[in-house]
Parts: sequence; C-alpha cells; structure tokens
Amino acid sequence: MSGALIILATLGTSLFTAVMIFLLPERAFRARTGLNLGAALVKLGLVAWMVWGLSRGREYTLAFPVLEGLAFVLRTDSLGIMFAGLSSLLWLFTTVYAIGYLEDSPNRKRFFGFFSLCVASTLGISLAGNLFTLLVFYELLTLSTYPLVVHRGTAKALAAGKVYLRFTLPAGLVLMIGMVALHALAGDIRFGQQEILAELAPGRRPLLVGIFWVLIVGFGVKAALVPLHGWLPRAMVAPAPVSALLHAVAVVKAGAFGIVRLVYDIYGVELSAELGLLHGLVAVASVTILYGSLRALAQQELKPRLAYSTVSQVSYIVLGIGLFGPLGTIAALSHLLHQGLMKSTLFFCAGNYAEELGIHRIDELDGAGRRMPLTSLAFSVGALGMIGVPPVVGFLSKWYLGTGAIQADMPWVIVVLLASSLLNAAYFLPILGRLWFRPGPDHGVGEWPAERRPVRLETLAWLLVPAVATALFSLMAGVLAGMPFSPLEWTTRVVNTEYLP
Amino acid sequence: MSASLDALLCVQTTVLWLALLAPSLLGLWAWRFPPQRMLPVLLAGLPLPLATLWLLHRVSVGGEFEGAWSPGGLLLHWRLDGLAGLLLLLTQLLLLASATYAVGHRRATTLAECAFAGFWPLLGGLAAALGLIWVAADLLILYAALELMGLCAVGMMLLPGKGEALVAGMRYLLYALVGSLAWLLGVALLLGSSGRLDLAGLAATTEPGPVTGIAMALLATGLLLKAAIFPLHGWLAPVHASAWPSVSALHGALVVKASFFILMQLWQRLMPEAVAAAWLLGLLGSLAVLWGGLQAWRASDLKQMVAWSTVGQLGYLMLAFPLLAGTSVAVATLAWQATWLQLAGHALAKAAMFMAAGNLVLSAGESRLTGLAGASRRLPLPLMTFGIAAVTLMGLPPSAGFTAKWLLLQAAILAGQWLWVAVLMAGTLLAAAYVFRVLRCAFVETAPCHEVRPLPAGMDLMALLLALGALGLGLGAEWPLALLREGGRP
Amino acid sequence: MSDALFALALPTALLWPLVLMLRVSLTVARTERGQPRALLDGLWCTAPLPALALALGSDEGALALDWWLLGGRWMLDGTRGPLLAFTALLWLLAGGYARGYLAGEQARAVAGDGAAEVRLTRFALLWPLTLSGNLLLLVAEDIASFYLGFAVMTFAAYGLVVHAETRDARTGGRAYLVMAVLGEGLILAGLLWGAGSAGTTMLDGLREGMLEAPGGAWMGLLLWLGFGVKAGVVGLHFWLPLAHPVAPTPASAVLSGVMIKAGLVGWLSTLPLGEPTAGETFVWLGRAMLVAGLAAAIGAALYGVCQRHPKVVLAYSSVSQMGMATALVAMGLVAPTLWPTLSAAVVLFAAHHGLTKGALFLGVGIGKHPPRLPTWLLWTLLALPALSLTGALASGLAAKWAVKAVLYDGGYPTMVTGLSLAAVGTTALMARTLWCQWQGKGQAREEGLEPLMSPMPLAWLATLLAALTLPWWLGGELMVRGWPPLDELSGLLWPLALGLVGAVTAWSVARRRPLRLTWRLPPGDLWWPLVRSGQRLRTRAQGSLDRLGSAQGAWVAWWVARERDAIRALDGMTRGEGWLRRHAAVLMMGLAVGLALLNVFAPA
Amino acid sequence: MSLSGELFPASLLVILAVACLLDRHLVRACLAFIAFALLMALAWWRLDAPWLALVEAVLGALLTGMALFHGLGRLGGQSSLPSRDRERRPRRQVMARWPAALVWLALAGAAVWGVTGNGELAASAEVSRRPLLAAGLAIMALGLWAFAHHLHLLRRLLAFNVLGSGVFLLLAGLAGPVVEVQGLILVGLVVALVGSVLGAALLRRLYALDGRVTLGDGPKSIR
Repeated sequence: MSGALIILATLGTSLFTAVMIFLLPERAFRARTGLNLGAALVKLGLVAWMVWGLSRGREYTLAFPVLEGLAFVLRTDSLGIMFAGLSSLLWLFTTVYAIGYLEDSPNRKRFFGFFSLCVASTLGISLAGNLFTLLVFYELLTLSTYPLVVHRGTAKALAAGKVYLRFTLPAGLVLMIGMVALHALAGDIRFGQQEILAELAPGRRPLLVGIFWVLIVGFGVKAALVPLHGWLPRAMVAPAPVSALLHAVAVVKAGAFGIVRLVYDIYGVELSAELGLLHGLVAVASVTILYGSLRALAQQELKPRLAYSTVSQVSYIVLGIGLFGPLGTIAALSHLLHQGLMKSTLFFCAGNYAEELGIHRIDELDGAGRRMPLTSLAFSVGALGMIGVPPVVGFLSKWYLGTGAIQADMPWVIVVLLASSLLNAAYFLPILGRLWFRPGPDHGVGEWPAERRPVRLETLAWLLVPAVATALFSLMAGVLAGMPFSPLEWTTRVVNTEYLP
Repeated sequence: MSASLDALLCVQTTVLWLALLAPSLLGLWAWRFPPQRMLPVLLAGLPLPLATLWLLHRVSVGGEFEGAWSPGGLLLHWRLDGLAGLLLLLTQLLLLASATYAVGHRRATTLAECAFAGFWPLLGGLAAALGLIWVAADLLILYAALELMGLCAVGMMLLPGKGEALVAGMRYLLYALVGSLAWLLGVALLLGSSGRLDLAGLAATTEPGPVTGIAMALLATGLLLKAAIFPLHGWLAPVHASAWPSVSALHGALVVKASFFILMQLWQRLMPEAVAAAWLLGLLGSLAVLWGGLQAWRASDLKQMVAWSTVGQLGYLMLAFPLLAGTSVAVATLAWQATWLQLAGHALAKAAMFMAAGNLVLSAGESRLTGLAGASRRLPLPLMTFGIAAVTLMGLPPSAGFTAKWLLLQAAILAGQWLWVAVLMAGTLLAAAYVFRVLRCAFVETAPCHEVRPLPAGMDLMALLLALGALGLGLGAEWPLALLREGGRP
Repeated sequence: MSDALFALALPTALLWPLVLMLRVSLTVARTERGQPRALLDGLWCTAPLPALALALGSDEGALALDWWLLGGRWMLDGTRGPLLAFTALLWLLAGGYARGYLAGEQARAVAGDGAAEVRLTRFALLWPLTLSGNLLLLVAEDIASFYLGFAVMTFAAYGLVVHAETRDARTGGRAYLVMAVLGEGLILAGLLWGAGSAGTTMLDGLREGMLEAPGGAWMGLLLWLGFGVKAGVVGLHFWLPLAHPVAPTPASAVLSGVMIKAGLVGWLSTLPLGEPTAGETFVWLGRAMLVAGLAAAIGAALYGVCQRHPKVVLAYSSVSQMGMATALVAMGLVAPTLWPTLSAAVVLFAAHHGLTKGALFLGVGIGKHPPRLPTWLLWTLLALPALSLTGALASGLAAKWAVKAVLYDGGYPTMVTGLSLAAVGTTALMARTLWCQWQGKGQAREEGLEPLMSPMPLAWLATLLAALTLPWWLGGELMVRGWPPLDELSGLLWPLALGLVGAVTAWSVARRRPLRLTWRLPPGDLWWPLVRSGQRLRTRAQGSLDRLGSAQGAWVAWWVARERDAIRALDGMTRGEGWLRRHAAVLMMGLAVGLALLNVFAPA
Repeated sequence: MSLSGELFPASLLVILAVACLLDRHLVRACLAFIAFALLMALAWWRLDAPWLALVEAVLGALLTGMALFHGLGRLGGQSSLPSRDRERRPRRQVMARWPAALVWLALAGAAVWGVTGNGELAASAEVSRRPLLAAGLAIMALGLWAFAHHLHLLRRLLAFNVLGSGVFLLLAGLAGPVVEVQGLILVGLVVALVGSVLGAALLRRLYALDGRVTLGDGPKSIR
C-alpha cells in the first residue's frame, strides 16, 4: 500500500465512522457498536502496520499545497506514530467503555459521532507534519469535544462547556497568531527542520522568543498549565469516557504534544536552550505540578481530584521537555504515553464507581474494594503509578525525570518531584485506604448511594474490561519496559534517532 | 492557427453570454410554469456552472479575455478574468442551491402562489445582474447591473408581503436608490473629468487629484450604503427578518458583496495609493466587525443573528483596503487572495447558514433562540449544517474562513499593521460567542419537546452541501487562489 | 548450583509467594461468600521455602533480565546469601506460627463473621506479597528492582499492621504509612540524584558514582535517612513502637525481625562503605551516623524500660539494636579499612537480631497462649532469646564478640564502651519484657493451654532453636573471629551483670513506690507531639487551602460580576442601533465628506 | 443659447423643486413635482436630447406622477392618505441635517468647480451649461436634505426623485449630452420610475395594513 493511502485510510477510518454514525438512526445500537469497534480495531491495525513499517525505515507522507508556500502535510515520524498508537489503543478501550457507560442514555448517536470526530482530530494532530496541519486538527479537536462536554445538556454541563470554550477558543486564536507570525518570519517549517530557525539571523532572536511564548500560551491552555488550567476541572461534568479521553489522550495531550513538537521539531532543543526558553518551561511546569497537587488535595469529590491530578501530571511532560538532555526528552515523551494509560484507568474506575454504586464523593468509597475488587485493583494500580511506585509505569517517568534533571544540572527539580510525589501519595493513599481498609456497606456499615441491579460480574463487562485492560497495560508497560516496542523502549529509540542534542 | 484561436474566442464569448443571460430566460420560463419538484430545477441549472468551469479552464490556460459591445453608438466593455470567472461560478452555484431550496420551501409550507411565481423572474434578473457586474469593465454596465440587482433584491425581499417585511423593504428600497444616486454622482464627476466610462480607459486617464478624490468618496459612500458597511448598515438586519431563507441566502451571500466588488475594482484602478482613506475604510470595516458581532451576539432571534453576522463578516473584506494601499507586493498579494477567499467562503457559509436557520425555524416553528432548546436531538441535520457553516464564520479550520484569516493575518503581520490582528481576534471571538450561543441553546436537554414539522430532504441537503463546500474550500484553496494570482488584480 | 538452575530457582523463589497469593484470591473468588474455606493452609505456609532452599543451596549466582524495568540484575553473594537465608527462615516459621495464631479468626470466619473473614483474606493475600517484596529487595542489584521490592514490602505490610482494625492499629498504621511514604520519598530522591549523576541503573554503579559526585555525601545523607525510616534511626523511629506491637504477633515478628533489616540492607547496598577513597564529607556523614546510632541504642533503651506492653518494649529494643547496627555501619564510613571484617560482623549481627527478635515476639504470643509445658521450662525457654540478645550466650555472644574484636583491633575502644552501655540497656529492656510477660501470665493460664504439638508452639520452638544455633548453621564465613576466648568473657558479660543488677534494683524500688512514668511516656514518643503540631499545621494548611479556594472563588465571582456589568453595558450599546438607523442619511453624507477630505488633504 | 437664457429655466427648476419638497400639502407637492419633471424634459430638449426629453416626460412626469397619486390613494378610489404631512422631526435632529446637506453641497460644488475650472470651458455651449450645473447642485443638495429630513414616505420618494433629477442635471452639465450620459440618465430614469412605483405601492400597502406613513425610525415609534 502506498504511503499516502495508508495515512489517508488511518485518518479516514475515524472520519468515516463519524459520518456513518451521524447517518445511522439513533436506535441502531448494534450497527453502531459494530461500526465503532470495527473501526477502532482497523485503525489500531493500521497504526500497528505503520509502526512496523517505520521501524523498518519506511516513510508515509501525504502532502498537498493549500496556499502559496504553505502545505497540508500528514507524515509519520516515530514521535507522531507513538502518539497515534496511544490514541488508537485508548480509543478502542474508551469506545468499549463508552458503549457500556451510555447504555440506555439518550443522544448516543451524537455522542459517538463526535467521539469519532474527536479521535480523528487526535490522530490528525499526531500525524501532522507542520504547524499549519497541527493547528487544523487542533481546532477541530476543540470543536468536536464541545458537544461531548455539554453532552448531558444540564445547566452545569452547559456552563462547563462555556468555560471550556472561553479557554480554548482564544487559545486557538493566540496559537494561530503565533503560527502566522512564525510563518511570516521563516516560511513553512516542516517538523524536523530545526535548522531553519537555528540559522536565522541573530537579530531575529528576540522575536523568536516572543513567538515561542505566544505559542506556549496557545498550547498551554489545552495542556492545562497554571494559570490556564481553569477549564479542566469544570469539564468534569462530562460523562466518564469523555473525561478519560479528554484527560488521557485527546485534549490535554494535544496541548502537551504541541509543546513537544514546538520545542523539539520547530525550535530544536539546542536553540531553545540557547534562547533560555527551557528554564522558563521548567519553572512553569514546576509551579503547575505543585499547584495541581495542592488543589487536588483539597478536593472532596473523586473526579475533580483526578482532574487536578491531571493538571499536575501533564506538567511532568512539560517539565521533561524543559530538561535539556536525552533523559529529560525520554521522560517527556514516555510520560506522554504513561500518563495516558494510567489516567484513563483512573477515570474508567471513577466512572465505574459512579455508574455501579452512585459514588461521587471520596468519603463514600469506604469498603468499595470488597464490592468491586477488580475495579478497585485497577484503580490502585493507576493511583500507585501516579505516585510513582514501581512497577507501574509512573515510576519510570519519575525516574527519567529525576535523572534527567540531574543531567540538565537542575537538581532542585528533584525537590519538586519529591514534593509532588508526597502530595500524590497524600491524596491517593487515603482513597486506597478507604477502598481496601475501611468497612463499608458490604461489611454491613451504611449503604451505597445508588446501587445498580447486581450483575454477574461486579459491574457490566463493557465497563470492567477497559479499566482492567488499561491497568494491565500500565503495569505491563512498566514491568516489561525493556522489551522492544514498549513505550519506554520506543521513546528511547525516538530520542536516540531524532532528538539527540 | 490564429483562425482557430479566433474561433475558440468566439465560442468562449458565446458561452459566456449564454451563461450570463440563460438564468433570466429560465426565470421567465419558471414564472410562467412554476416548478414543483427540486430535481428538474437542479438539472436545468446544472449546465451553467459546468459552462463556467469550462470558461475558467480556458482562462487558466489562455489568460483572461475581453470584448466590447456597441448598441447605438455606445461602446460597452466586458472582460472575463480569473476573479470574475470564480465569482460567476460561485454565483451560479448559489443560485442553483437557492432555486432548489425555494422549491423545497414551497413544498414544505403554504406560500402564496403568485409570490412564488414572482420569485423566479426576480431570481433570473438577479442572476443576470450579478453576472454582468462580475464581467463588466464599463461604468454604464455596472450602473445598469447594479440597479437591476438592487431592484430585484428589493422585490425578492418583499415577496412574503408581511407588515414588518414591507417596512424593512421600503427602507431598503429608499437607501438602495439613494445609494446608487450617490454612486451616480461620483460617476458623473469621473465622467466629467476624464470623459470615459470604461474601466481601463478611466484608469489610464484619471490622475489622482481633488476631483478624483471627491468623486471616489461619493462613489464609495454610495457603494458602502449598498454593501451595508458600518455605519450605513441599518437597513440590512430588519430586511432579513421575514424574508424567505432562499432569498436571504442569496442576498447575504452575493448581493451585498457585489457592491463591495465594484468598490474594490474602482479603488484599485483609480486610487491605489490613497492610504489615509483606505485606512478609514479599514477602520469602518473593523467597527463593522465589532458592531455586527456584538449585535449578533445579543440578538434573540435566529435569523436576526445570522443577518447581523453578515454585517460583521463584511467588515473583514474592508480590511483589504489598508492592506492593499501602499504596502509591499507580498502583503498586497496575500491580502488580495485573502479577501476573495473570505468572500467566497463567507458566501457559501452564509447561504448555508441562512438555509439551515430557515430549516430550523420552519421545523421548530419558532424563531427565537430559546425555542431551539433540544434541537440537537430533534433536528440534528440542520443543526449540524448550521455548525459547519459556523465553523467558516468563526474562521476555524479547516474552512475557507480559516484559510482566509490565515492569509489576512499573515498580511497584517508582514505589513506591521497590528490593529487588524486585534480586529481579527475580536471578530473571531465575537463570532464564536454568537455561534455557540445558538449551539448552547440547542444542547439544552430540559426543554419540553415540541412537534417537529418534517421538511423535504433536499432542503437540508442543499444547505449541507453549501456548508461542506465552504469547509472544503479551506483546504482546497490552492486552485482558486492560483487563478487569482495569475490575473484579476488590476 | 549451575547457572541454568539458578536462573530458574531465583525467579521461582520470588514468584512462588505471588502464585500462592493468586491462589488465595482465586479461592476467594470461587467460593460463595460465607462458605467455609481454609485460606491459611499448609501450602500457603510454604511461600518462603524456595527462597530458603535457594539461600542454603547456593552461594553465588547472578541473573540478568534486560526486559525487566530499567534492566534487571538479580544476584546472590556472600552478604546476600545469609541475609536471604535468615529472612526466608523467619518468614517460614512466622508463617507457620500465623496458622495457629489466626486459627481463632479462621474459626470465627467459618462461623460467619464477615469482618473476620475480610481480615483473614486480607492477611492471606498481603503476607506473601510482603514476603516477595522483601525477597526481591534482598536479591536485587539493579536500582529499580531494589526500589520495587522495598516499595512492595512497605506498602503491603501496611495491611498487616492494621490487621486488627482497632483504634490503636489505625494509629499505628497511620504512623507507619506516613513515615514509610516519607522514607520512600527520601530514598527516591537519593537514588535519583545518585543514579542521575552517575548515569547508572545498578547499585554498584550508584555506590561508585556517589564517591565521585560533588554532592555525594548529601546523596548519602538522603539515602541514610530514607532507609533510616525503616531501620528506626533516632528521630525517625517513632513509628516502630506504634506499628510493631499492634500487628498480629507473627507479623510483628517479621516486621521487627526482618523487615527492619531492609533498612540495613539498603545502607549496605547504597552507601559507599569501606571505600578508602571516600572523601572527608563521607567521614562526617559517618560520624553523624555513629552519634545517631549510639544515641538510639542508649536512648531507646532508657525510654523502652518505662513501657508496659511487652511488644512495645521489644519494639524499643529493636530501635536500640538497630542503633547499634547504625553505629557499626557508620564505621564503614569513619574507618573504611575496618569494613571488610566488620561487614561480616554486621551481617551476623543482623541475622542474630532478626531471628532472636523474631523468637522474642513469637514468645510474647506464647506467653499469652502458653502450651502444655511446665512453667519453669516455659519461662526458661522464654528467657533464652532474651539472654542471647544481651550477648550472654549463643548467637548473641558470637555476634558481640565478632563486633568487639574488630573494633578493639581497629582502635575504637570508646565505641566498644558505647555498645556495652547499650547492652546494659538491652539487658534492662529484656528484663522488663519478661517482667511484663510474667505479670500477664495469670490471665493467660485461665484461658487454657495450647497443645504442644500445635503450629504456634512448634514454630516458636523452631525459631528459638534457629536463633540460638545460628552461629553453627549460618556462621561459616561470617564468624571470622570464631568464639571468644574465656578470658574475654568477663569483658563481654559485665553489661549483662550491670543490667541485671540495675533491673533488680529498679524492680525492688518500684515495688515499694510504684513509678507512674509509664503514663507520662506513651509508646511512640515523638509521634504525639508531631501529631499535635501536624494537626495544627494541617488546620492552618487547610485554612490556607480554603482561603486559596475562596480567593479563587471570589476572583471568579468578581469576574462574573464584571462580565454581567459588561454585558449589560453592551446591551445598552446595542440600542445605539436605533440611532444609527435614524441617522443613516446624515451618516452617509458625513462619511462621504470624511472620505473626500482624507482623499483631498491627506498626504499621498 | 445664451447664459441669461439658461438662467431663467434653471432658477425655475430650483423654485419648483423647493416647492415640491417644502410643501406639506402632498397633492400640491406632487403637482409641483410633475411640473418640475416637465421642466426637466424641456431642459433635455434644449440640450439636444429629444429622446431623453420624451422619456423624461413620459416616465418622469406622467408615469411617476401617476404612481405618486396612486400612492396617495387619489387614483383607484380606495381609502386615501391624509393630504397633509403631520410628521415632524424633533428640533435637535433638524439642526443636524442642514449643515450636513450644506457640507455635501460644498463638497459636490468643489468637485464640479474642479472639473469645470480645470477643463477651461471656453466653448459657449459649455459656458451655457453653467446655470444648469448650479441648478443641478442646488437641486441635488435640496433633494438630499429633504430625503434626510422628511419622515413621510411619500415626501421621501419625492425627495429621491428630485435628488435623482439633480444628479442627472449635473451629469449632463459636466459631460455634455454625449451618448454615454444619455445612457446613464436613461437607466437612471427607468430605475427612478420603478423605484417610485414600488415605493408608492408599498406605501399604500403599509397604510392599508396599519395606517402608517413612515418607516418608524422617527422619534414616535422607537421599538
């Protein structure tokens, strides 16, 4: 199959699914489910094909001019395909989860349609070959997530959608202005052509610094950098699969991925270090990490706590980017994947508690481990990973961040990491304690807020399997980190082949 | 060799005039026998854009071609370049969509028989007038076509015949007539000072000076009034309130743009270096963007919102003047492309939006925004169309609005005119504000469920096609822009 | 043992407990709730057996696993072997003991007590998990595995600590967990710093790198304190007397016997001990460790004798003993040349303390549920490990001599005096333990006697035996100095005598005028003031967090209010449209004039 | 044709325009307009544009006049509009309209002066057009003022027609009665007629529907 065709097919899978779902009637549950799952599997297969091809040195490119001197470019490089792999994998799980989660709820057609569109945008972001293409899909993502955020149609959901747009639309605009300015300055820069900016006249350097920060503000809103994070906790009113998707792959990661592209593929890490941009990034990331953790500590409900935890965790990626050196890069790129796996696990589990037992507050979780052992086990794996306990993947991220900080000669970053780990422990361990060590309704103390009719398993298989699977993946990705094609191994390969400073 | 070329030119000219005049004949035919089905209308109109496509192809191969026509001692010039051809194509597509939609509209509701029959000759006249405006290279043709267009537009607006529509139509009529008189006054001064009416001759003989300046000021004012540029837009919003969606679509998409097109043609030819006045026009455009956006945001009625958004979007076009006046070639090229792309994208999207809004209002039987509650469930397709069209209006990717905005931003940044960057930002945010106000209402789940009137599928389909066209033009902009680059800019 | 066999045996040893854990969970999942099921069966007890077999059957061996975490390397050598051996042995025996100890719980569970069933299931699951963590940290040579083992052991053991679900258990559990997390954090920081600057993922690389790194001693300090949390370094020790006593007795035994040694193992693995090239800063670190160790050894004894519960006293004794071990490890930094011989003594000391302390803890349970033995025999058997711990006989004597001889030869008599003083304290602690047990015996007798051949007494006796005979079955290479000559005995035994005299004196004084010290000196010493200040801090932090939240809320509210104002203003502005519409004609004229003026007068 | 010979019809045109625009009695105003249009036709004839004169007489005077009377309701015999205009602008708005129209006049006058002054109109034929130009300027400014000032729709239609005539006069005065000018004026006349017919019909419908004779932009009916 030719390169352009396979890229088109990969992108088209989701787009086609979206269109088909919009065309199908609301009640065609089976057809929709089949379509969703089939497309997710096909896409996963295509991405796997491309990964395999890429590891054998093949290139897949699709490009055509949009304007004079500006092209629409889709291209697979190892970084992009990594993100694409993550999104296709998690799409599969999230789709399965969403099918179970939205059982019997209205507007499923709309939900799944935009859901597919959202995934198509994410894939587009990951395969984009220049900033213009990235922006196209970035904004498409904003648009396609809005209906998901307001899906419930309640006043709260609509308010959250409003806040979401208030943050993301201006950010997209700022991003666009930064990109146009960069384009006016240096023309169309494909990802990987770091030399273009590096060879720019020294007099343009201050301008470059300015544009960089403008772009960071643009990406920072989606990446939820403090003080641009305000939309994220509000967006929690969305259904659980949406939260999982927003937090683990789509929106938040799109921002972080954008920053990765910006630093490594446009400016180049050396130029960024030379311009003193990385120190600023590290400072912003550190503040975000600590602030997010502190706010998470103060939350009394499960999903907001997870949301603030995301604020904190995603900044690890930015922190890793700011650490000049291969280890920092590995940390940033691998955390992109690791956080996705762990966070989606946590949100799946939170959704399971809400769906099965009606639990929203943390103090209602007492003894839920006995009632829903597998869910709770998955949750524990995710939470321990977030704290950084081996062998869950979170440990590897922390490890590379810490060693990367030493390598970049910023030992104080370790203090940030340590403080964040302690705070993570402080807000996750009490939850685990409640799950496993407190007597709850299943021990005859009190009763669940809203228990659903019992099923054979602890909850619907549609809900249980994705949670357990992502938990397993985050465990396996940690334990088998040295295996070929594990996230860590792949990022190491990416860094060694493409981003060695 | 040259004989065959001449023959080809002859064929081209014939095809062009056929394409220009056929709509009015078809309109007259339809007046006599109003069509009852959508498909025949579509099929009857389809050869027109195909012919234009062929002409465009010829233009891209052999360059622009021109000619003159002399009835009774007059010499009337015309020419077809890339820009004119593209606008002609756009016009024909929109006319086709509008005509098809009108048939559907007729089937969905009970329209007065004579009003519906009257729609067709007016449509034909409008089509001919617009086509003439695009290809005219002569002030007399332009004047005649402008007046024809204005009268046809007023007539179409008056078709519903309701009280408010009459008042608004009356206002429109008066201002349109006075605007053309101001225009005519400017033309008189130009004619007096140079004695010519053809554009090329005017450009060659006119020298910048006080007379030209005053003439252009009068002329521009008349055109601004007709193009509904702030602060002379007052007639626009009320006139759309009760007009038929198919008419509103044409009007918002093309009629107001025609005046802008004429102004741009004259301005570029006669005073391309007038920076100060160009900046005033740009400022007016900026105010239009802000004021239109603001009014659209605060509007409580769906069609009013769409109409006000037209006022705002027209403002973007005006930004072309300062970016074209006295700037470098690179900036001017960018701004030139941006303007026409924005015009085309907005025309498609606005037509789609008027139609989608019309569908929503017709189906829900409610034109207030709050009446749309739950529309996302009951009327997914019109709402989707509305959303896709709105993407272009907001200038979000991958739409023509986005690509145009990119070009415009690039031009503004390159020229160092940061004011327009701020205007573009504000306009985009305002557009997002009013668009999402509608979508937000549509997502409300708690509203009581009303009866939904079913509409012919063709109505939704037409709107959707136009909206998708606006979307596709964003990434497929290279072909039209290449045509624009090659020729069309005086 | 051949390499292939080793490559098979080591993973088996680590995985077997996990397999058993899986078996327990499957059993639980398969049987209906409320059905009788025996979770702690014989097979369950065999969890540490493969490890024990490995430790006894193999001296050396290494296993490299590239796919594992950051690249795994597991190995056994002269130091790890004995540690693994006594660890596995104590786990085995304590496991057997647990079968008896928890028999009552099992009976209640079968009778339908849901809470007991949950507790039992949890114990049956977490016990092997803790074990496998402990085993992994012993054999790990790569940092990730080591940290993994340490973390798994630490967090899994929390479940053992809070097993009883009483208020005390919760307090102990909280103290345990808070300190454990803090310790993990310090360790992680030290490891990251060290590994980052050395660019390695192996422990030996870490040690070497630390010597050269500029802040090496600070890394050492972090690691010392981090592992010190587990090993009960003075100041970080207070969770021990809270957590060890509240756990079920077999869990207390492993906590105090082997898990506490994980800290020691951590020091041995990460600190650059016995490196003559270590800089002056490392010597200063060593001195600090030395002082802290001796202070713990003596201070804990003083505080411990005032306690009433035998398990608390034993926990303080652990702190004291680990203080001694700290001091010995410190010698590795202060006097690197001594280390080659001293390290063997440290391992011997660790093994001795582990088994003996295990026997003592198990003995507390035996004191409460005495087997059918004559009273004198029972109490002699109970006193034997106590005497051993003071260094009067058997393994205690051997360990003490090994340490003392090396230190004398190295020229550190003050150190020896310090250790001897600590031994006096140990004697007093042991006397206090026995006295406390003795006081509780009457009640125990009334509850009835256990048959001798039941798991509990058998396991206890076996532990006792293993502890006392340690020098003979494990000694081998560790007993570098052999047994002390007779003329040295007086030098070794005077602390015992002094301690006994002191204990008898104190007892006789206390009999006449009972001291009320125990009420004022609660177990967990520093914990309570820390909790109080922590609570104060927390209220304050909560307050500031709340303030932060409300400030943000106020900020948002302010903006919302401004937004409302702005929208009202905009709505007002939209009414301007009427004006524009009315004056359109005038505006047209004005616009024309403006444009014309610009065209005419503006500079081109 | 002498200059003084042109002066009289030119001033008569202005006077008729003033009468048409200022008279509040609508029937009289319409009659004045018909007279005005006839005089225009005369002016065209004298400018050697007989066809134009004919068209002006038929379209401008006859048909437009009929349309206006139809708008008033005097033709066709149904309910007729009141014959007096009772709509008044508030004083503040009145004050703004005079200066605007005067400035407009000055502007157009300056431009006209620029065209004629530069062109050195030596030929007598062109000199004789000067009164026509002046009249055209005055009529145009007057028409524009009236359009901006009046509220009654019929009077606005009248104002628009007068304004148009003024512009035509200027056109002819500036460029002479060449064929282009004739073409432009012809188109303009047709448009003016169609506009007047449409406007008058609308006015009748509006009056029949809810008795209004204004657009509602006035101060009385701010919605």
